[in-house]
Amino acid sequence: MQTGNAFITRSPNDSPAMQLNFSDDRPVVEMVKVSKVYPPNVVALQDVSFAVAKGEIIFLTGMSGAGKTSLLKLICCLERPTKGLIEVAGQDLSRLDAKAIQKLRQKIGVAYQDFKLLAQRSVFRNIAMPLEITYQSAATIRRRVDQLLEMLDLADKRDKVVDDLSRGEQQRVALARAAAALPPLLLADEPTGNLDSQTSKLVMGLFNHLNQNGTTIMVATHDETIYRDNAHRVLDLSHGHLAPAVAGEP
Amino acid sequence: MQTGNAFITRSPNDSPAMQLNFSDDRPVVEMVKVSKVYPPNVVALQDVSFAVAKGEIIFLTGMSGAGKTSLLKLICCLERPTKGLIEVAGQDLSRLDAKAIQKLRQKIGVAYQDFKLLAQRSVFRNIAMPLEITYQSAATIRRRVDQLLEMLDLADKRDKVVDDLSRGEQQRVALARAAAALPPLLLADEPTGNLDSQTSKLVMGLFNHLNQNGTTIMVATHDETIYRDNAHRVLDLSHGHLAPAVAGEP
Amino acid sequence: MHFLSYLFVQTGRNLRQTWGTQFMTLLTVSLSVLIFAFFFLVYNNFLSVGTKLGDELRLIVFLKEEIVPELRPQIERKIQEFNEVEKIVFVSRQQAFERLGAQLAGDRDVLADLGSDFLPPSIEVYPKKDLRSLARVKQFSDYLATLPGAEKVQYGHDWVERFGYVTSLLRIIVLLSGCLLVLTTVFMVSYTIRLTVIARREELQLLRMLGATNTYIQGPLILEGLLQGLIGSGIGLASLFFLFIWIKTRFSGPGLLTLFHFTFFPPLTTGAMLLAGILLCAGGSIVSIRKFLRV
Amino acid sequence: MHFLSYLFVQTGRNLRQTWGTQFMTLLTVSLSVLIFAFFFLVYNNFLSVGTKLGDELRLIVFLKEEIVPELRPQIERKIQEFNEVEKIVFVSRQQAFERLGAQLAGDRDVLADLGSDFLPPSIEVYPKKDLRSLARVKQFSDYLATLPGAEKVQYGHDWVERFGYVTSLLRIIVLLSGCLLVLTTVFMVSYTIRLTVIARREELQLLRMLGATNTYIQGPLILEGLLQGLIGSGIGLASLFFLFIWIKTRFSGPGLLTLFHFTFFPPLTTGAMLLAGILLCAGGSIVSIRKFLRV
Ligand SMILES: Nc1ncnc2c1ncn2[C@@H]1O[C@H](COP(=O)(O)OP(=O)(O)OP(=O)(O)O)[C@@H](O)[C@H]1O
Ligand SMILES: Nc1ncnc2c1ncn2[C@@H]1O[C@H](COP(=O)(O)OP(=O)(O)OP(=O)(O)O)[C@@H](O)[C@H]1O
Ligand SMILES: [Mg+2]
Ligand SMILES: [Mg+2]
Repeated sequence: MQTGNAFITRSPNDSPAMQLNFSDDRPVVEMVKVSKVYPPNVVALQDVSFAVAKGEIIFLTGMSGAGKTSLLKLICCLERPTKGLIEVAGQDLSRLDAKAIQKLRQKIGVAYQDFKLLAQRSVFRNIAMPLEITYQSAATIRRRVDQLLEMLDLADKRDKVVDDLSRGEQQRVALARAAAALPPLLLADEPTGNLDSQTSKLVMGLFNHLNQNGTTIMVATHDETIYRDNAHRVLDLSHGHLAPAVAGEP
Repeated sequence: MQTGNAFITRSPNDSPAMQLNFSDDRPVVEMVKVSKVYPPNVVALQDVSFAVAKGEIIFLTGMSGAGKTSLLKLICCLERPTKGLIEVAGQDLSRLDAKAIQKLRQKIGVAYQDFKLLAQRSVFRNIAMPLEITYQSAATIRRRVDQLLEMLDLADKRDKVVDDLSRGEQQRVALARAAAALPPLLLADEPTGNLDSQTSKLVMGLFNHLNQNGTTIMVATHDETIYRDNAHRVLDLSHGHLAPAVAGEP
Repeated sequence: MHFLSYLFVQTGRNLRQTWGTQFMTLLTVSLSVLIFAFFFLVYNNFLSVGTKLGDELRLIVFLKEEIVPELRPQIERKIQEFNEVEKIVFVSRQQAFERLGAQLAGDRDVLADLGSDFLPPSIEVYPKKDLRSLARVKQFSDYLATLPGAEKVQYGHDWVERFGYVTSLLRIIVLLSGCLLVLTTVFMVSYTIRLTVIARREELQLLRMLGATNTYIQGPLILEGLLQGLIGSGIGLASLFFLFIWIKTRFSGPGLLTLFHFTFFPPLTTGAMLLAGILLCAGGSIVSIRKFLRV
Repeated sequence: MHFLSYLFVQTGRNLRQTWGTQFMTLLTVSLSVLIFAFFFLVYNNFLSVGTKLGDELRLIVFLKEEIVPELRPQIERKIQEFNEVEKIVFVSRQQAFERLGAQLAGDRDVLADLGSDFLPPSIEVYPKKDLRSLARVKQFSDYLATLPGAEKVQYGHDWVERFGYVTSLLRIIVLLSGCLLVLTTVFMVSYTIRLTVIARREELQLLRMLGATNTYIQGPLILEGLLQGLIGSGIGLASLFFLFIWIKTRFSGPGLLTLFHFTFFPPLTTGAMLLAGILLCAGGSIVSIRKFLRV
């Protein structure tokens, strides 16, 4: 584990938003003894510790209900941990204020398991959202979105309403949106659940492309085919526990 | 194909609802030269012909956007074909009135690809719906739902709100709802998209159990592992066309 | 599960699950019924007050000579020809003098030195209550002036005119407000119901997909609409009743009670309004649901 | 994309996408403003009509003897002591006689044989307009009866009493309707806005998940609220203005114009109502959005 030197003392007066620095060599994501209990008593994660280095692609597996989604939600502050320390880009998440959380989320692309697309908007509008909230120029947005649509074989669906797409097409739109702003960290939750093996390859191609541009990627999946044949690290969750044999060993 | 004798002349005065008979030996589902074009010009299915015999388990595969979901929607009258003949239990769907369609749908269990669960209701309430609409007794409903929850390893989520479940758990709830009324025909759209291999086995176990009770099952899936190792028929869709080599050959 | 038991179970469940919206809808309905009924009540009572005040109207025809009793029927007929009247009173010189004395009351003695016949005789005409419009009163007055022996016709020009103007102005105001309010009521109730149904669209569509019959789907929603209409209108009318009681006790001065005789709606009207509220809500539900029930 | 250009592009997009709801909201706002302003206007004009009618009020003190001019200031002072008055007119026997003659008009000759002094002299007291309440008028009357030489005090009991009752009844009605309507208005507008925001909840939550700043999320919605307030209030007030013109032309009889002097709101009030509408809508938006902006 590369976590040793992460406990750097910081003055509490530093503006946390300023410290979101994905470019140095600290772990991009680090969890220490994190537990998550949903009220009243659903234990989703228990004493999970791991670190993800910059530039890694890491897979998160586990049975249905093992806690994969919960873990990803903790990283982008959609849920708060019941116990434990979570750092993203060297920043303790429990100490972020609202503004800093907004900054953080702009740096993390998330493809949600249930997509969270706006069903009545066009594919283009959906993918453009992360770019629009950072006030990118219309030309940049168009170029970037079209590039992604091309990569995911969705070019002919560009102006279709999301509701009229097949489920697998929607899944790719969700992935495209997560990747649109070229985030330093990308979280993909079951990215190939509705995709055949051929289309899954397109998605893995997108991940590799992003990874080469410096994006750290965490993929929660049950699809062995996408992690079996490569050397990436796999974290195996089971009933909220991280299997020690796999975790932390690249 | 077992379609030969399906074109029986019927007097148009017969009440169609009365003829929904899944118990004789006509094909349960039969399509002849069916095309589906979404306006303005999205061709989802083209000249698809096949038949499903009673008691079959049949798999429908194909790339994302091939038309699997569209095909299943045609069977339960959620969409109308642009061209062609569709018969379910010997009944021409284009000649059904509103009442007959309601009857038909009560006989077909569908696990939708996007689940269509009521997010704010409990697991129990969701699964019980198909039983409630046919005014089953509370005791029957309880027994049946609890049995299904047991089979799908969801017993501890019985009274949880669906929104609080993991995606894979929701998928199993959707399957349980489709199976609840012991329908003669079950359509499952990507039933294991959010499930790990272990949980997928539970689902296949459910299918086999239903099948032994006489249910005909159509599964749209991209998950090779669930159809690779058994003898069931596979229909392969590609850009709306049924691959002729596979179709119709058990 | 039998249909009826299902109906009540499901309706109860709906009400519990969506009590926030239910409460808002109920408030909307109550408020609308209250406002509408309020204006209706005001309008009703106002009309009757108007009638009371209108009783004041009389036209006085001053005569050159007293009319001999034998001629009276003839003149009465002539008056009735133009317009039905309530009452015709012939006032002789003597009577006029006595009245002036009564008016001067304590100062009666100032009349002592006078002969009792210095005031002219007159005919007082009390028109029917349907003689409402000012123009018509003027016409009537002109007509009366042509009676044989008539010297001059007098009526409380100022009072009648003013009262007439105030009356018609108020009538316009009440009617206009009424229109606006009925508009608002209908709009609010239908809008609210539409939104309630839209919020349940997902469930309705799912039920359709599962093959539920129209009866199964509509039943609980219509029952809900009925309940909302009943309770909402009930609360609205009850509030109005208490408001009414309050106003009535506030105005229970003896002088007023004779002039304004406040009345609440008769039971039949109350029942009709309750029914209208119920039908509006249930009907609104049905219309809104229908859109989702097309297969 | 710069923030401002984003703001307008996004607002335009919103308006286009949800024009159905937008239209309903606009209608609600317009209708509410119309109703509220209508009642406010009626109330305002009603008050001034009330003032006009109140001018009629005078108390007549019949005297035993005519008052010599030298005593008048003293009596005037005494009257003013109790209550400020508008005007005091001393009527001599001769004047009273002439008035009666004027009243009898054509029948003047009946008075010819009479001496001009059979009517008592009197003092006519026109009280200030602030003397509104009936009880106070009675007190005043009792007070005047104690003046030296006063024999009897008379005033239009009936007229004043009736007018007083009608006035206060109307005031209660107008105020009550006003309250009900303000209640409805606030309720409707806030309800509508809440529903608009709920319909967009999904989008708002997604924006939050994507890390959009509060400014980014709120900006277009607030602008939308502002526009709705502006246009809605504008339409409401404009409709009222045309309604007003219509009523005014309907009532343009010469007799009325002197009595009722209809006026629309002064520009300042109109502006204030417009502003209030805008603030209500924009404020409602802000409050509703805030709930969704908690991280
Ligand atoms: N309502 C619709 N309106 C327009 N086009 C549609 C609609 N539904 C589906 N399509 C299009 O029809 C084609 C087939 O869609 P379908 O949902 O049947 O695919 P699928 O095989 O189920 O794909 P997936 O595996 O991704 O779910 C797709 O190109 C899709 O975009
Ligand atoms: N909001 C919530 N409230 C209560 N319990 C929850 C909530 N979200 C998740 N859970 C429970 O926490 C456990 C872990 O859920 P999580 O979504 O993390 O699983 P997962 O690994 O993503 O599963 P899947 O592969 O099915 O998506 C599950 O038992 C789930 O029921
Ligand atoms: Mg998950
Ligand atoms: Mg599909």
